[in-house]
Amino acid sequence: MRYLPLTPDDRQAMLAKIGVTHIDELFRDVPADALLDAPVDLPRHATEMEVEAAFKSFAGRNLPAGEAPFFVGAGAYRHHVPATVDYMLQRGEFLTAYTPYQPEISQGTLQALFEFQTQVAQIFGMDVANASMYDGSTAAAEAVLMARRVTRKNKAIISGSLHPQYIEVIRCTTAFTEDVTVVNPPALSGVEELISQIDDDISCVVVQNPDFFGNLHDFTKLAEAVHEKKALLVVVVTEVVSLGAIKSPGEMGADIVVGEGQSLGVGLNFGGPYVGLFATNQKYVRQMPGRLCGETRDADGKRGFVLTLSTREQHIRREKATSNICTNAGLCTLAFSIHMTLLGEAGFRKLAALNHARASELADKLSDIDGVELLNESFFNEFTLRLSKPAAEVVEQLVEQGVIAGLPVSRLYPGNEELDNLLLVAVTETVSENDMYALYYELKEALK
Amino acid sequence: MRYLPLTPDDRQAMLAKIGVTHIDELFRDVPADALLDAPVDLPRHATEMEVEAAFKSFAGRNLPAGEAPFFVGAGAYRHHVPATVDYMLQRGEFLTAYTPYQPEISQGTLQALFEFQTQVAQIFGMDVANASMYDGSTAAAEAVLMARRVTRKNKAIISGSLHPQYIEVIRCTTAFTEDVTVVNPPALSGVEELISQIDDDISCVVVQNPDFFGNLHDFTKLAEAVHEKKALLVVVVTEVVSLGAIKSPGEMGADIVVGEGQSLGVGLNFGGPYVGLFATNQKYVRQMPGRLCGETRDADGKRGFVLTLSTREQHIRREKATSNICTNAGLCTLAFSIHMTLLGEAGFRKLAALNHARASELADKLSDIDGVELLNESFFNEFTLRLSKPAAEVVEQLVEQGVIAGLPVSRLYPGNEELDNLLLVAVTETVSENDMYALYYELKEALK
Amino acid sequence: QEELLIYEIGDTKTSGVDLPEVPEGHSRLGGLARTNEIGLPGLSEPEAMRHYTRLSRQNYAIDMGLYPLGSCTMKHNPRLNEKMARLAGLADIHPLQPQSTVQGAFDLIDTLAHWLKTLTGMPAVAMSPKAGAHGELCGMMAIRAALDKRGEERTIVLAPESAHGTNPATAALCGYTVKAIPATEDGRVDLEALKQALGPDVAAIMLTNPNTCGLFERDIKEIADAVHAAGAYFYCDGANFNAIVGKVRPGDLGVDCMHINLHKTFSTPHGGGGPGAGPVVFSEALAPFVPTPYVVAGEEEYTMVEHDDTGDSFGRMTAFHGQMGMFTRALSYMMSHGADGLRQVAEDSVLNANYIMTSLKDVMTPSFEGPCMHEALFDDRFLKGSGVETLDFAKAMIDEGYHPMTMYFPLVVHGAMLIEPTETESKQSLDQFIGSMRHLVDKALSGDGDRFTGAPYHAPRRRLDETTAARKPVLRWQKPEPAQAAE
Amino acid sequence: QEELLIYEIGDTKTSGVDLPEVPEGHSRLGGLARTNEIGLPGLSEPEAMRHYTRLSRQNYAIDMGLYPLGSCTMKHNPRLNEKMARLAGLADIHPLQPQSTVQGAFDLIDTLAHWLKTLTGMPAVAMSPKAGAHGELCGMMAIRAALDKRGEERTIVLAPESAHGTNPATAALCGYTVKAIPATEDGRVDLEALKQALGPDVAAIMLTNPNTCGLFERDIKEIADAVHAAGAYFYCDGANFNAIVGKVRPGDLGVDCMHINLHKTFSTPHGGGGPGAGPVVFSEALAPFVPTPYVVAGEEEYTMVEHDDTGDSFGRMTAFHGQMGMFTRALSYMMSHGADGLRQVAEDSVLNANYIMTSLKDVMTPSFEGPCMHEALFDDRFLKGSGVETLDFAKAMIDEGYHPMTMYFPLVVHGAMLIEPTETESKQSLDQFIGSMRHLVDKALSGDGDRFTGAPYHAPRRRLDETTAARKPVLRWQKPEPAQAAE
Repeated sequence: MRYLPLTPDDRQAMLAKIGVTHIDELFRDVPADALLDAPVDLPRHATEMEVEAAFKSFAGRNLPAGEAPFFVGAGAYRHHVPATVDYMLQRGEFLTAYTPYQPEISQGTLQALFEFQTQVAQIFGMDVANASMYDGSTAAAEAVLMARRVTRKNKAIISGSLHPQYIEVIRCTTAFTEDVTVVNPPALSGVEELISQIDDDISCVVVQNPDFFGNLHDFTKLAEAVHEKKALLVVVVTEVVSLGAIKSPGEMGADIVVGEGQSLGVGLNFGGPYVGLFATNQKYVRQMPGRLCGETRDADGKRGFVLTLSTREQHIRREKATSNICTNAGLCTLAFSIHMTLLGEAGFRKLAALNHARASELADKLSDIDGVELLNESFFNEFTLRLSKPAAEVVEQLVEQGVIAGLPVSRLYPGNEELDNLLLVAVTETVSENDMYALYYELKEALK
Repeated sequence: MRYLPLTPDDRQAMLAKIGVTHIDELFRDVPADALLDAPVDLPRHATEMEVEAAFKSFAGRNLPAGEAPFFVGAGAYRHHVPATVDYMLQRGEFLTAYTPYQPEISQGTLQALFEFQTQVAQIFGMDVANASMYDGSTAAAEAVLMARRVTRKNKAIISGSLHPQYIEVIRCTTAFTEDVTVVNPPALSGVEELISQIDDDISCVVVQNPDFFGNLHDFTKLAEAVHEKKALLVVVVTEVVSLGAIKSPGEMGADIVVGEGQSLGVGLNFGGPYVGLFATNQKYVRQMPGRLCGETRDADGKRGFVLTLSTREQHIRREKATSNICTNAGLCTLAFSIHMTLLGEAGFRKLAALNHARASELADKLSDIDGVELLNESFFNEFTLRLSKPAAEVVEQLVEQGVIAGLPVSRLYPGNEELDNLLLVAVTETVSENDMYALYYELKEALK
Repeated sequence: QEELLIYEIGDTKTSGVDLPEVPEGHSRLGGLARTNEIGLPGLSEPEAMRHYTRLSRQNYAIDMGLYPLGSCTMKHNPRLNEKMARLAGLADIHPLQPQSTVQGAFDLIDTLAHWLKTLTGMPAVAMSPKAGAHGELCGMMAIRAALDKRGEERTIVLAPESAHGTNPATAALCGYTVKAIPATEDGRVDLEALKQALGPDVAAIMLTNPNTCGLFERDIKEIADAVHAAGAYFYCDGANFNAIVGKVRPGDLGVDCMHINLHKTFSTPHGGGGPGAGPVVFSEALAPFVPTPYVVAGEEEYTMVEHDDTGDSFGRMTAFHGQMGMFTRALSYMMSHGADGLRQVAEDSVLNANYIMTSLKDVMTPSFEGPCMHEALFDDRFLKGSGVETLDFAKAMIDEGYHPMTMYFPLVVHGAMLIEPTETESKQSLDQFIGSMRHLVDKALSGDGDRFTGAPYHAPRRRLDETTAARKPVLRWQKPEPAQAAE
Repeated sequence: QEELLIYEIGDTKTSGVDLPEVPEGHSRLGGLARTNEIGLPGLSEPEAMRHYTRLSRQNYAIDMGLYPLGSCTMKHNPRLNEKMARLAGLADIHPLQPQSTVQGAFDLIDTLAHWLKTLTGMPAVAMSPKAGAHGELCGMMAIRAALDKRGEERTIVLAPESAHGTNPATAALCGYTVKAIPATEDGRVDLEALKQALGPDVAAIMLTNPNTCGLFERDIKEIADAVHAAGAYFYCDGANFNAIVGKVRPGDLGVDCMHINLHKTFSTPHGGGGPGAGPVVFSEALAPFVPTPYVVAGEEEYTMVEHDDTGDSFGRMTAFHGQMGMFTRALSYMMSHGADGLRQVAEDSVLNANYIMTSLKDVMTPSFEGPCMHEALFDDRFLKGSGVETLDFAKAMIDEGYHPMTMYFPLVVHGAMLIEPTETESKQSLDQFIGSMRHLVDKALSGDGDRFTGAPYHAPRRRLDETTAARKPVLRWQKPEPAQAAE
């Protein structure tokens, strides 16, 4: 076994030193009838070649997004990641390090986290960000829990234009506590009357920008109304690249901003691992969940970084902790931060502009097709089309032509007939002119 | 430009500091009419995405060996390389380091070279090895030049079973000096009368094991005859994995052993970069070409390693140097050495046994086909078949069926009709039962 | 040379990425264009390469040496797994692309599920939890859903004092109150005390086995029986599964659910704190309540069920399907070891820990008698009178070239030092470590106190002021005041 | 902790590779089975990972900091190039597989050839040379072949005193005797002396331009004309092409052939000493003599010509087709920069060198007047009386966090220090370097001699005893004598 350094001789010598003759004497506390006397019924160990063959077989039965005109978004976006990012992630010093609880020998991870926190706070227009959560959806649920802690109220109003799986996660996470979550129906038009729902009992309002259907919103007025009731405005961002083009939630008055950071550095990965972004304002820092890295000095007076404010966390505070979370998305924060550092503000803005321009171009083109109606007044890099046929059928039809046309909204809203003809189309910088033409042509054919 | 850190502002500030106003003032020594005033006629800079698209297009028009039943060897062999090897090669500390002329900050490269030299010497059964040459063929030419220096004689006898491209390289390298190279005709049978050709004028005899046609040889008697005439026996090994199974050239009395190390760690790479192995006995060390790493101590008495015996080399000795070489195959030596270290003697022997067993199995299977004759009495992992049709035609026919059947010997011996029907077939551990069956079936069909 | 922050190196105009020119077109941003400067610094690619390379070199990592962090299972991370995870057919697929185009991915998930179920002897598994603590939450939510379906309102969860902090935190998220069960002298759950604590208000017990003292709970089956008899469920914290994988199936012990940290037992990289993955295996009793989504193998193809029609599923824990990238790595690790190799993993991890325990027990003070499982627990009695604390001792290990062991956990012994070598350490490596530890004990007891209280001396940083960091938190870079900047 | 040798860690039984079982079968080894132990140590994968990771951390590298090695062009190595070189369709193809199955590879080689020809303004290129020195050999062999065809026996090659050592070594391999041409006061070839040296026995001149003093040969065209008038050829050593790429085409200067170090100008990684690649461009006069093999673009497909039918080719320099892996990386680099970016490369590399020269000329002693090209040459006059030698000064740079510059080359100035920053250094990085150098000069002149003569102090090793290493060479590990081993 290539990964197990002990030789049979080593094992004998070590057992002798310990003073036993057989390894099972060390398992003496296991009930005798529960100690297996043979390997379980699974294949024996495999060579590298065999493992590679197996995984090439798994991989070979999937269609990579990069090998087709590809337009699915809906909370996970295919962006180009510079080769430098992945090289750096693979360095053993980052890849195989533990959580930086021993700061003297973890400054690499810690300084990168400090930079990450600053970047996230800036992108969101907020004071501070944590060192990341599992992903955007769980971060959204944590935001609702945090709003309850801050406001000591337990009713959350959830926009109907929030990503439906995010809604499910919030519902699930708060199901067994005293929270009340009011979830609005999907707001296709981009207009949703939230202000009128705000009352003295609410802890927060949760909205998304760009919303699930791609519409853009200015939440400034909503924020004012929420604050009037001493509640918090939680803004969710599932496409962080949008913030290179549009006003930040912080500028609109958000109190908590959470997001999915997958777009930068991380890749698609069939849904995970991703990286949850979480930012808030200074006054709420001690109610924030998750890890935090802070600046300090060492015994020689040199600047250094440490994990801090851990009295909020489960390993110290146990059942009173701000969350049960005890990891972050460490390596994904690094991917995010390196990609962001390579882009810089200029590159980030250009990337966003490029996404928007491509999406605009495609939206115009597709709108020309008979049987296609663009629902969005505004959008960033994703928009919703109403087709003259059920979108799920059209998507399956286009798969046969090698085009992945987008997400039929019905997949996430089964049983809602009103939504059956809606197709959500995302366009990033990785989409070429040829890809767009392929979609245009095939969609036109399919709707004939 | 992502690779150029200077900003326009930086450039202005720096020009000012230097005291010029335009960059071309720094090019003032260039004849005015030779200084281009615009970029040359080539495309402008490209994004990562564009470069990736271009290379995917190049790559997409080739058939990777791993995607077909594949049986070409002839001096380059497809072996499986553990993932650890490539990870380590990519570490910036190895990848982006220079030649270790400053040993205090190059111990990583140097110790790895010292270990490499020892491994190569052991594999070949020789006293010492250098830190590598460009590849096996140039190493073979350097061996002939070295034999001339050692013996002060200039006539080399080259076996007709030496890889034909190696013969060409030796001929070319010695074309303009006073060397005489006697090249024998190809010895298909595996029997070649070399001893009778040895006279007092020869500097060396150059042979290969396993030879180009796959035959194995015991050179013990040849070595004795060569030594009697105060000449050197040079043994070439193009498949280093064979030495996990067969007696080393050192054990047979070789004076210089050179080889192609590509089989371990390096991969196919369409012919390069590869790694030339070069070993000899202690007494000839100062006539050896190429870099050498040696053990020593630092000012604190700690063991350390340095490049040594550089008085043999061109940067010191100029036209009297042992060679004009001033690089080695640095990173490829590391790949070779890591792969060898992972294998260890047990793994190396098992790998060799596996190659031999697979090749035996296939040789038996193919011999059953009407119109196929196995020429080899002995072989390691490669053998020669005489087909009932020209091999080049058969190979092209099998390409259509997705099988890369081996090398038609005629490709390297054009115009030698006697060889037109010969097919050289290599089998390594990467060849599966299915691959072998595919070749068997398609070859049988083609020869019907 | 100290490494500056990106904010001190780069500026907002520099970029290390080339992008195509942006075509003209009218904006659809609805008047929401971002106009103010964000302040994000860019670095050219060479600068970025140096910055992060230099930062990385300030980290300790498994690739550099022994990482004896008890409870964390810091084992070798094979690069084969990284290579597999980067195959385009696995890395470059979207969670919501048509199911017909990701059948291989579903097969992979289903295969991993089969391995996990077989190794644990449990009939069901939830794949989506994102990390160990998320898996705990998943398990406890299933328990709560099952009890709710039974119409029972139980309010208490039992957990031993030595439990991981995530256990009570998780129970609280499910609306439960945690009650501690005491331990016996020999570091195990007090069965009698447990039986007394059980009652109609108890929803579940949360138990780590092997426990956080590195010991196997001998009475595990009696505990399970008693819990079940009281109508409660048995949640097992699988953090220490590495000690028994392939040797003992939790399903045979009466466990109802258990999370599995793929980043511990199955070697997905820790990555400086994540991402992890925490699939949860379930007994028949809890299987109906698993969260969405899950893969179902049909006759001809796989289906990812994203909406539960039974009404029993307690819901969705995360968008999309879970940590696919970690699934790939874990399955690659598992297939590489096979049933035989995984069994050897458990044996060697236990052997290595006992070898350390035996080799140090004459100079350090093991907290409990008898063989340990895959980690060796010591307390600070051996330091008594030396003036050296557990923390100092651990920091001095840094100067010897090691990462410190886990300190002050579990809380049940004084000045705890929990050492887990894992099975991927060679005997040579263990002997060197033992030698270093014995050397340090010798120095501690011979009055060489400065070596400890000032440690580390040979690290990228000396000891850091964590108190000030927490009192006056500086959690992000701030642009220096203009006055300063002008200086 | 010092890192042991693999021979001191592993043993011949351990393996870090799993292989399938070997099927039974009769041996065809002709009685030559290897029976004696070879002595090759194996390491398990975790041990190997640590060994090489730790070794790597004892190296300096471009990724870690400025590498001011004159004449070596240590620039940033983009990882995009590494990624491209690993595409299966480029890395996993065999040099002798059917030509119909490698058309993309031929296209790549042909494309790279086009870029090289366009950038140099030369009509032909030989791709197969394996490194710079191999390229020199290629060029000189073509010259010899051309002269042989003309039936002329010329025996002398001219080269300036400042030439790289490879130049005379190469000339010798082609059967030529080297004669040195003196330099003028300002560091260039003495045109008058050259003209006098030219005659019917001169085969060629070998000239580096920009030359090894970092200067452009002003009289280059007159030199070329004189050489050609004498019936000889002009070989240009392209080692310093980085200074002029995209700005000056050697073909416009009268050059007959020039090698190009892909690992210098076009950024293929140095890899601790190789592999390099050294394609050679040729004038019309020499084009017929290029070595085999070469790619020919046909109407429908590419052909790799492996056997020359004209009889003019001087032969084959290497088995197979050259350094394909380096071609991929170099072309990826070139396409990334484009015609515009490559021009900027030359400008920035020259700008950076002159910035260093200007910023240090008041404290160090530049050897020549006027602007330099991409490297700044200093001599040791500024150290006069300080007791500090060039070597000491260079070693002290290690303690400042830098790789030393090139020392004692070129030989034409005393105690030479040749600094080449390359274009991939930022101004911030240069300023820091300049600051460190000024600081060192200050220390050297203020009598802080120990800092230099004992340097380096802060490196994995102190200064190593190279004399003993050469006198009693220990070039491999040897098994310790049994007596010692038994101790």
